[in-house]
Amino acid sequence: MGFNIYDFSGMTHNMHLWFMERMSPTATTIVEWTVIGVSYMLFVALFGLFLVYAERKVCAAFQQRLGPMRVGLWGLLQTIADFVKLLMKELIMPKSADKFLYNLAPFIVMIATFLAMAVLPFAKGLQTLDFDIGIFYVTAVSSVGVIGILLAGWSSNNKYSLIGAMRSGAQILSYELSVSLSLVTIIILAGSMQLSVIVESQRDSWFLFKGHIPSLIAFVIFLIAGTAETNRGPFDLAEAESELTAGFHTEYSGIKFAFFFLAEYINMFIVAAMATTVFLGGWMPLHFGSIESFNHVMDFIPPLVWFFMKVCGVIFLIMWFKWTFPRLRVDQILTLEWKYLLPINLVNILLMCLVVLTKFHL
Amino acid sequence: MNALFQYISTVFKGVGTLLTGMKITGKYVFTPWNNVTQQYPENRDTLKMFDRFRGEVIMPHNENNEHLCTGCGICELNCPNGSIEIISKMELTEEGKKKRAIDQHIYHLGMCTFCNLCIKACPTGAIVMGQNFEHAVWDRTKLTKVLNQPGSKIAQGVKE
Amino acid sequence: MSETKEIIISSDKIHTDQYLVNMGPQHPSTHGVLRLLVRLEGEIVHHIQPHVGYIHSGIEKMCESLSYPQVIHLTDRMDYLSAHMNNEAVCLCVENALQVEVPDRVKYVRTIMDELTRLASHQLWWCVMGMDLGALTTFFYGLRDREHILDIFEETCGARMTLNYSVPGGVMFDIHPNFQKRVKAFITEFRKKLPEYDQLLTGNVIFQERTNDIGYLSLEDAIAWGVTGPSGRGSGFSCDVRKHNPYSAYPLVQFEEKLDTRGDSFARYRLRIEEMHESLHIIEQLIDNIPEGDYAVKMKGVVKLPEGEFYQRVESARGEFGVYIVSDGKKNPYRVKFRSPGFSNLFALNKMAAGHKIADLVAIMSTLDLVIPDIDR
Amino acid sequence: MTNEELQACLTGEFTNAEVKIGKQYVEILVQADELHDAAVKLSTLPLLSFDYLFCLSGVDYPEKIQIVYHLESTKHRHTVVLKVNTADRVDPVVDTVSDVWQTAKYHEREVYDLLGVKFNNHTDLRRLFLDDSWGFPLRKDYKDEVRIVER
Repeated sequence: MGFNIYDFSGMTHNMHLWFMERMSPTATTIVEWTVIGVSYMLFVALFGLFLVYAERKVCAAFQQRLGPMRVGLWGLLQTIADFVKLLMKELIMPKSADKFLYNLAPFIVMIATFLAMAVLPFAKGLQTLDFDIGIFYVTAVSSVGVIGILLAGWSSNNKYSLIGAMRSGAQILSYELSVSLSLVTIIILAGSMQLSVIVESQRDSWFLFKGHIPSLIAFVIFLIAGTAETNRGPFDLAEAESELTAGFHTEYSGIKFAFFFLAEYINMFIVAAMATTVFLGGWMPLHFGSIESFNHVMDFIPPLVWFFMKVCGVIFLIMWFKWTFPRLRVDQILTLEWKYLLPINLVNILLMCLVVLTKFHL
Repeated sequence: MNALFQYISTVFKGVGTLLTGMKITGKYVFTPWNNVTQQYPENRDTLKMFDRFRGEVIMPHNENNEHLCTGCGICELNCPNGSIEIISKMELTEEGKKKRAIDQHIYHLGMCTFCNLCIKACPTGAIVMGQNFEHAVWDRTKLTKVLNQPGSKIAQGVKE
Repeated sequence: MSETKEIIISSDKIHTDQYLVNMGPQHPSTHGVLRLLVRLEGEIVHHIQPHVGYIHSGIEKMCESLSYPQVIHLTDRMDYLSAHMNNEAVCLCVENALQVEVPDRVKYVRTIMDELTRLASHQLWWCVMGMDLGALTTFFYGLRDREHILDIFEETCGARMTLNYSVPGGVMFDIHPNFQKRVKAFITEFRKKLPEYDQLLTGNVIFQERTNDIGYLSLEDAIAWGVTGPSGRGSGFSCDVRKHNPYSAYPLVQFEEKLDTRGDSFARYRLRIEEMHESLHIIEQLIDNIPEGDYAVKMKGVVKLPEGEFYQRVESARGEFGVYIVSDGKKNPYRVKFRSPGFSNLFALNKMAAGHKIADLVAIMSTLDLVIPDIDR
Repeated sequence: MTNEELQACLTGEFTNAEVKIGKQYVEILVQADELHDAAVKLSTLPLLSFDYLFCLSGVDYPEKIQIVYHLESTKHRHTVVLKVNTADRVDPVVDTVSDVWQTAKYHEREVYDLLGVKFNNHTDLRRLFLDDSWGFPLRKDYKDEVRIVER
């Protein structure tokens, strides 16, 4: 089928042709949907497990501990064991909960993450949907998840959950703005919202370097706001353990809890992947202008590896934030957004426009 | 203009303090050989408690199955929680005199607070604190121990 | 504070209801089985009613049927983080009643142990404070350093927390031969680690925002509510028993009673950090000069106090700890009352936290450094 | 003030009270009906200004229940022990001092809980540690066959 680790577009095209030869167009579409859906689910499950394991190990390293060491070699099977445990646990429903919404909430959160993942370019040709409004789409669907969190908090009929959900709502709605605006900065630079185009235009140099200081500021703001959007520390007000026990998912158990848990980690992956795609050149290898030999060595590393290396780097950074900083208070989190990130962002967009107008970036 | 200056300096100062914090945690994350975790059941062989560690009350016996306990009951009196019970018996000495001796030195580990008062009070040094700290058992009746071994007797020359 | 007021005004127009939330008895930040009945309006705390007694163990009643040496081991279990100060309080009370003069060595050893206990307690407080504010890593750094002190305790006293080291007339054992070496090694080590505490948490802009001007307690309120220890000194209440009613070797050492008049969470936090420096300073003065001599005076087998009432105050890690013994001349006390610092400190919480947000309530509670068995006894 | 000065001063101020120097502190025993006035006087007189109540305990004696207030002045750094006896041991009643020293509010609740002393005018006199069905455990005649094991 023409498997090429550097370019998947040929392979996917051939697969499509192969199906078309044997089936009707409708059947082909259905089969392709199924294949893509199953592979995404597998990816979410496996990468989610990996992230949970990684977080525990990284957090342990920050705290001078070893982390899970008992189940499997270096505790590698720990998260799988935990997942099995969560699967087998009883699903407890609070007596006075709103049953329909209570059951619906985890799925909404999960669906939002799946939707956002659809446009991520993993490697050349390995992208399910290549919209010309890719970035817009991601910012739009990633904020759907907050509905799930609000529903979860409200339907649990628990005061802690409700406070957590309300905090989460206020927080995500505000930080959505910063995420979008910092992405706008790069859209100005790239001239397109299509993710594949954005990646392609970083062939010679990443936008982080290309856009000079404005894109560096945009990157930092994107990281902060992205961390806030994923409800992770230091912005984990929604599930602030020391204040609200577990926040919006206090009343959830078993696999429904696992959904929230997994969604949080996959959201972190999405933020990291967006940061990678938009600022760090996506699956493009690291190139330095004139050092040909170095660039050749870098080209040799497959794009998938590049992509995941960068993603893991960003995720490590996000974890570093979480395991260093104390949590912000709810009014401070809004102060940070409206008094600091937003004005800086707006000024930054102006700066970026100047950079683009003077063709400083070329 | 002054306000703008202040604003910018607030931002930079804030970011600076955050980076200082990240430097500290970063220092530790990249030096994993400084980790402090001890892998407990695996390090049993090398794990040594301090010699004064108060793990449980034990009554040492010598190779002839002899101990130093006279059965005087001072430890029982000194115990604040009633975790020691002395059952004494009357024995005939070689001279034909009746003498009190220990029959059973019962020790309820489950009630013990390891306060060391019994050890301190013991006039003959018959009981000491042991180093064992793995006391978990499945059945709480196993926490009640008889400290003098069956068939043991008091060592020669120990007086009350 | 200004934001707080605005929200209250606007919600008056909307007619929102206040609601009650039970924080505890099982709650991650109450550090034990404390229950706070909090009346909230949105996120704003309006009133806090602490409910205590979930771990009430009747220690005062139990003491009435125990002899004086036996009473001491129960005091370990009240404020388990300042176990040695509690032990010492009872011992000093008994010694004063019997007019026993303990050897200088005992005074030195007791004082060093006091300060080590205070350090261990403040380290645990620091890491829990960080954890309550969401910085979980501080928890492990604090415990890591505390472990060294617990090792010193274990080597000399045989236990890590429930020391039961002081006995009437002296201490249970002489100090271990390694004691001085270990303590000095710890001081050198910890002097390097303390600046890290500041860099990681104290200076952090988020932490500053979370604690500055939060949980204000005025000097008058601190005195009226009997808030002592670093919490009281944070409001400018000069209440250090070590200074005002010195005992053991405290008259012999140079140290400062740190005061802060700001009365907010950060003042209480800063004072505890500074107390750690002071404790290191006190230990440094004593550790090389421990006089030779007996580690205990010979006491009678049965300790009997003369008829009368005896009171002893010591400075525990949380504040002023007092023992009030009423004796009728028998070997058991007629009545023992423990004045625990946490009890008075807790009930000033409403004064401090009303009007702030839930997150601040947690932070304020952390700066009070509550130990629940100390409150409930 | 030294204990002797304090004793002289207190004897002058409190005519109905019994003032003596105890083993450590000056002790002043007031009549139950004069307790509140005495407390106000102790805390407000500039020469005395006992503003810090550091210990409040109840002691069950065979005939009476005695409430003991340990007071300190943060200004003058002198200490006094204020005592009051209840008239009745079975149903003891004294006035509250929680309006003078706020911390007494909860200390009095503790005494009420453990010794059954009722404090007049107390704003919130409920049991503190135990639930309502308990007796008063710190009384000497308290019997609990289940929880107290006599040896």
